[in-house]
Amino acid sequence: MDFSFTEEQTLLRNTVERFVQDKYDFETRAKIIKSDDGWRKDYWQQFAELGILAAPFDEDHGGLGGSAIDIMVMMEELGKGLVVEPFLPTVVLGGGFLRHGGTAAHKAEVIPAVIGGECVIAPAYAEPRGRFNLADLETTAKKDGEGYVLNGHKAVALGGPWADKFIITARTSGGQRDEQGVTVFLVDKNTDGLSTRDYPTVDGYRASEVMLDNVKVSADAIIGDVDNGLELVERVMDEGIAALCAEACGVMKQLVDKTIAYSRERKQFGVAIGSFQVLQHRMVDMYLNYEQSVSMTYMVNLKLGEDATERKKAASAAKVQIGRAGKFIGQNAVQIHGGMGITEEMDVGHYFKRITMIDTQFGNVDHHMRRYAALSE
Amino acid sequence: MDFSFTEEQTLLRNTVERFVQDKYDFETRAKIIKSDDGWRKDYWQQFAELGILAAPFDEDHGGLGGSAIDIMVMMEELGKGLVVEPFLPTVVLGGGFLRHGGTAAHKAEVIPAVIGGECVIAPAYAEPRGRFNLADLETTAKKDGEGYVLNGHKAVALGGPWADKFIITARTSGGQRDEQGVTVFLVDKNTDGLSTRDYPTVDGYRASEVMLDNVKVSADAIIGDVDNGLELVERVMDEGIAALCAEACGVMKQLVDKTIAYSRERKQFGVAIGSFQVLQHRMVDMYLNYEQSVSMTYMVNLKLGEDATERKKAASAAKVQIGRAGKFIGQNAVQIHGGMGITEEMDVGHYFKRITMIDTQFGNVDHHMRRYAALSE
Amino acid sequence: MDLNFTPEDEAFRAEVRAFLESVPPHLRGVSRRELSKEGQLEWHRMVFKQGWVAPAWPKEYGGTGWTTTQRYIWQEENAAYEVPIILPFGVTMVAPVIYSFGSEEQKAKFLPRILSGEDWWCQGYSEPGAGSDLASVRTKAELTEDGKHYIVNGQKTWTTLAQHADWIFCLVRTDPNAPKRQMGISFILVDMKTPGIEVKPIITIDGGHEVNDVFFTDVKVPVENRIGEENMGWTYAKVLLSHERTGIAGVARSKKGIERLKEVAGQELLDGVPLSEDKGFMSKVTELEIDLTALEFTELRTLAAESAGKGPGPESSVLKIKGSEIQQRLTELTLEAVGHYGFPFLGDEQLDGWNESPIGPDYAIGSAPSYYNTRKTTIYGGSNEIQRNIIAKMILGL
Amino acid sequence: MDLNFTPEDEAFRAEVRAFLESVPPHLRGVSRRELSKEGQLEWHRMVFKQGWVAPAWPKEYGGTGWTTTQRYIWQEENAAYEVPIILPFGVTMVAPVIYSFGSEEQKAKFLPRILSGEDWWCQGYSEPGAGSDLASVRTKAELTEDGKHYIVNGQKTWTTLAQHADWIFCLVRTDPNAPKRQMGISFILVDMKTPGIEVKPIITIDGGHEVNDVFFTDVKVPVENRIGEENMGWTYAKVLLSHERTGIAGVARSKKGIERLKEVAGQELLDGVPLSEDKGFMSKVTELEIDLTALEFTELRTLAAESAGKGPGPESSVLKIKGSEIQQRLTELTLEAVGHYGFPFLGDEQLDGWNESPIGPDYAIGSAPSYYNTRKTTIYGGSNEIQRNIIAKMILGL
Repeated sequence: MDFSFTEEQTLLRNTVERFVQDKYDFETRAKIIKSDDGWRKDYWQQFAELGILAAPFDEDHGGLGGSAIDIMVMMEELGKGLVVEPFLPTVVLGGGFLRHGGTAAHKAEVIPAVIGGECVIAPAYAEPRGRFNLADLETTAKKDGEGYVLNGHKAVALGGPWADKFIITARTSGGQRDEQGVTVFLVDKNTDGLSTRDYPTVDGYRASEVMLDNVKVSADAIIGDVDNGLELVERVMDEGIAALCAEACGVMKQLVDKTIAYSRERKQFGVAIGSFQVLQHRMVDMYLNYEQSVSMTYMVNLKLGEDATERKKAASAAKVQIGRAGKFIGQNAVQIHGGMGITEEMDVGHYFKRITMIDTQFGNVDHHMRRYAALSE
Repeated sequence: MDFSFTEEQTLLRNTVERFVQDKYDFETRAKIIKSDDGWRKDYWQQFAELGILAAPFDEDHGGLGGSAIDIMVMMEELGKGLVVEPFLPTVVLGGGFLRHGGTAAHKAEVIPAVIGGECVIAPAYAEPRGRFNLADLETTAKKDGEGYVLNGHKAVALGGPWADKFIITARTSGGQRDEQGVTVFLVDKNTDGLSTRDYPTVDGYRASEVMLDNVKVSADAIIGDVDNGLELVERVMDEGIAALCAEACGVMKQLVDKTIAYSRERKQFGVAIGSFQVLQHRMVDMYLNYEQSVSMTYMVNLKLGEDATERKKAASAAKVQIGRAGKFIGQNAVQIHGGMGITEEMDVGHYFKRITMIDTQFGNVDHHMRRYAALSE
Repeated sequence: MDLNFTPEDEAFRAEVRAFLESVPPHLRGVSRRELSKEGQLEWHRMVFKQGWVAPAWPKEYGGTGWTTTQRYIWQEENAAYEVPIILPFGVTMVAPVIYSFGSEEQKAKFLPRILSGEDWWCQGYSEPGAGSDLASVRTKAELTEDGKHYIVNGQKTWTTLAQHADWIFCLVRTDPNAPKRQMGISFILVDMKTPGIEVKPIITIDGGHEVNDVFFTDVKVPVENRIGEENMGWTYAKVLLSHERTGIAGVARSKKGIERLKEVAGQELLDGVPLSEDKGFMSKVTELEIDLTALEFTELRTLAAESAGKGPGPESSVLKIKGSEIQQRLTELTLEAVGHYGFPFLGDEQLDGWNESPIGPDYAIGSAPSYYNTRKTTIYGGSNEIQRNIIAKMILGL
Repeated sequence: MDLNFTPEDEAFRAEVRAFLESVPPHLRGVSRRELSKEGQLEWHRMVFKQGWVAPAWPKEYGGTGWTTTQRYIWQEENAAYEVPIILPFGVTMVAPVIYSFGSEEQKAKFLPRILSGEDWWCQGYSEPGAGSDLASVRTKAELTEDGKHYIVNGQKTWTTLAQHADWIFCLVRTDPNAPKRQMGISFILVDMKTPGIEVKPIITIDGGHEVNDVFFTDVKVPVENRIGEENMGWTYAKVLLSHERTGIAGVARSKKGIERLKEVAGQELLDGVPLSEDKGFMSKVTELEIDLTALEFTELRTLAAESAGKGPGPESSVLKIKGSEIQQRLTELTLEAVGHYGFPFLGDEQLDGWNESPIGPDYAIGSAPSYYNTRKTTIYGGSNEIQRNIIAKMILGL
């Protein structure tokens, strides 16, 4: 057992940390999320130059061959800055699909484009009536000669407006919620019949509804095996959860630190509010929740390589911890900031908005409690 | 709407309150629960003389014709004294069965005996494998000529060691958990084939396991209708819940008051611990929990006369409130008392022990959450 | 003790319902954020015409003289019909101060216009950096040499709907040298059209504009607009703070909220089955419903004590704490219910002039902003921590 | 960063298991309350013979020199085999004070007897009315005129298993005029057979006798039994208080406890179906299990930091708080699981010489007393409120 970071990991952390400090202060971010585009494409290019986008990929494809722990340290720092550029959808999820299920051609063509910052990927796995069940698909992909025809409506694809390609889950066979019959497709955004409705999200990101109206794709678009895609989806989503937990740790760290700092400065009834024992103990509980979340984030990232049941249990347990801790920390950070906590002008409210939505992303506490319990039976 | 007490109710309250103050101080109770008998039969006789045992019965049978509110005020005061004498099993439950389901003969013979303090009744409705489901009965009553033969094992009949008569629920037809087929019997303790194992309970009462080995009873023993007893049992148990909630309010009132008083006296680091804001807010939350419990106790007692669904929902909602509040108040009363809270010598631990077991009695929070939800569908 | 309504009560309920049936659809089922100034005023005037704007006022000033039960029925039916609320700033906040401590001229001038809705009031209590510590008033009011006016300088903040207001009531410091902070404060009424007043919006994290900063620069206020004696303002303000418990807990509205939540849960699907059939989610709803039932009876007990002649007191803190916690939980569970469609944020575009179909189901719109917005309920009106301090001191004697 | 065990670790685990397999059944699966003095000593001597009594001690005094991972494995396997614990009073409480601050004579005299189990130690810290305020020591120790002895007078309380003890370590006040309460305290070791010592049982609400009052009346203690310098006892005591984090969280035991709880839930029936299939109940178990997993990794992180050379510090408060809360929740859920059979109370009769069959199922016996007893875990060793004060001050800098 070893809980220390390698030199390379510390270096990666510092790179991202410095970028956030230098180029992603609160005012800059406020401008970014209000801009028409909603992101800074030039920053994305800088990510590419800094090698951030290359971290998890094999050296064969131009990557750095990094581990889950490398992703973890970067996500934590991105979380601290509430960075909206689509590292999680593109590199972690998109990259995960390509790495675990992509054909040689995908790997040779798409991975270098991702690493170079020339290809943004948005996975579109959710559906309007599917909630958090990854197999609950109304979207269909019907065999059509050598290719497939996709029809359906994918919901809330984060990063969608900036995407060059979507990863789309669709049903190629079986009943609506069958485990068997799920297939994963990599589809260019400009494919005929694919349209999006783009919108901002409550936590400062952009997302899309993706409408598929007789979208024709060739068999080359398939990632992984036909009909057997669910395990791939679950694996990549668990990797996404592990990364999201790290982002959440970054967000929570800021909420805890900023609240402590605020409570030391802010005076009421003539004394700093941080001197009130009730608030002190509340902040201690915030800190405990944060520490327990860091522990679970290490845990899930260390267990991503274990067998599927262990990995799924680890991911669900970590997501439950993060969901509960995030709620407690977010709510109390706002409460202790008082009125200032709910103004758009102050940063703490934005961390609160993000930590709130992290609970929904990839399935909320209830969903993962159920998943964990089912896996324990 | 009216939330005031009648003069008679105030009088009843004062009677019980004075009895507890004068004759049921902590040392006296400690002796009672350690004694061989585990209760004071002479006190029971005094209850009879004070008219306490007569409260809910019709004037025709020598009662006072009191309402649920009358029982409520008395139970609250009995709770404040942690009185172990079997008012709830005998007068509320036993009395309830007799009043709502007894034959003319039961009413004419048994009710006056109860009122006179000559007859203690212990309802034996629970079973070892039935948990809180009142219809889940393995005990059988088989038709045998004009009478019935009872076989089975009834669990944890509170007040059993002191009982002259048991009220026993048994299955006369149907499957093990069918609603139909439950019949209620009033059985003398000294009936052939009935034996008990008596024991103390963790909260200072006495209870019995009741073994029925070919116990022959006549048809006169039946309370209510053959096979249709479940509604009667549910009604009486809901009345029991309403009374138990009032007892719980008495117990919680003591826990809250004693904790506040202790926190004012007890010094640590040179100041009264009641001056620490964290403990102040904890005690405020204890108080809020208590007030909400009083509200629910009024609610359920006022709704006992409504139709069955409303009554059941009221009883379950109140029991949930009391269970949750009791846990919070009990745990924190002990915590704030520190080491003193867990010594047998100090009263607060005994209130804690009782409030803990009140959650189990008549079904715990989970059970009543489920019952409430099922009734709301 | 009983829960029965008298035949008179039932007749009253029928009368209330008849009135509420006449409320036009565009005023029903809309949140305060969605309601325009005009809509708010239209509703106020309807209730005024009916004579029911101010149930708690003494009859001589336009109160209804209702019993506690009648007030309870009015609240309950209002929530059931999902009509707007009557804004509290005039009717329940400043009016009791005016009729309790104001001069005859002030009563005659202001009370009828509050009743009729002619004047829209806002509250000038909070100041930047003061939070729940209201006695730390720094906005200054200095008498002119002729003694006829105050010159007011300073800043108020968190002023709800100041952008629509005709008048603001303010705590101002008239004696900076008073030995205690609570002394030397006066209570004044200020016409929002007076030169030197500037209102600046504060945008909250739900994206809404409900609260404002209000700046005072050499604002000239006639001395006649002071309530009661100079430097005694804190005494009057305190009365206001514990006034009017009815409705503070929001029980009737939260009941309706739970109904709505159940409807949402009935439409969301979990593995193809309505979320309302999921025991895990519904047990949280049940828990909330039971909490709310307890609060309802706590409120009824409080109202009963009040109508038995016990004045408003620290019990209102109990209602405030539990009521706000329940409101927060309600929006939290609603956000949880809508799943992924908590994400889309369309600001005000979906409210006005948005011609396309919404993103996701109708009921999901604004669920995250509502949750964000409801955080304020445990902060404003004296944070819940302050309320617990009050209970510890005033009720528990700690 | 990885979770791998080295081949050496796996070999060590095999060795530990081989040893634990040899533990006789009467020592396994028994709670401390059920374990007799003889049983406790039998276990201690077994571990001593193996050389594993004191993993945390420096090797020169008899420590094992284990790595952090080995200590983790030892804890984990101990819990899995449900063997008793090594009582902490000698090995983890007084011994570090002796080897850190004691004289060579003291080390030579006491440490081997602690290791071998020849001396049973108890702790004389708490005093009546002091609670977690340990510096408020009132037990007096006055030097005799010849300077060879202290005469000790006073009372200690909550002294665990003092009824079996051979020695007690005490904080006593040697300078009543010291300017600060923490000064003027000395740390002394007292032979329990000295005349003037009286041990009186305290019965707790679970009906058990585990703690005691210890009275000192003119108890004569040789000056050689003082640790370090006179009046410096508080310094030594503080070190003891934050020492030895391994196991403070009780992770391995709580894991076993959750297994047991699941077994109970598998046997209890709800409407004829095992309680372990009830989603409502099991979601509480799942929640607890997830909490415990988080705590396990927090402990591992703390141990890793410790073995990287960071000394024991306020992080132990984190482990204490979460560990005790989880232990309480465990007994709470167990009591909930057993339903009606939480009621029967048979005191010690069911433990010794009770010949009849128990009331209710075996696993239900003592479930309420365990719940009652576990309340102490958030009170003793510095209440959880004190731990939160420590974190607020030492970690958060508030």
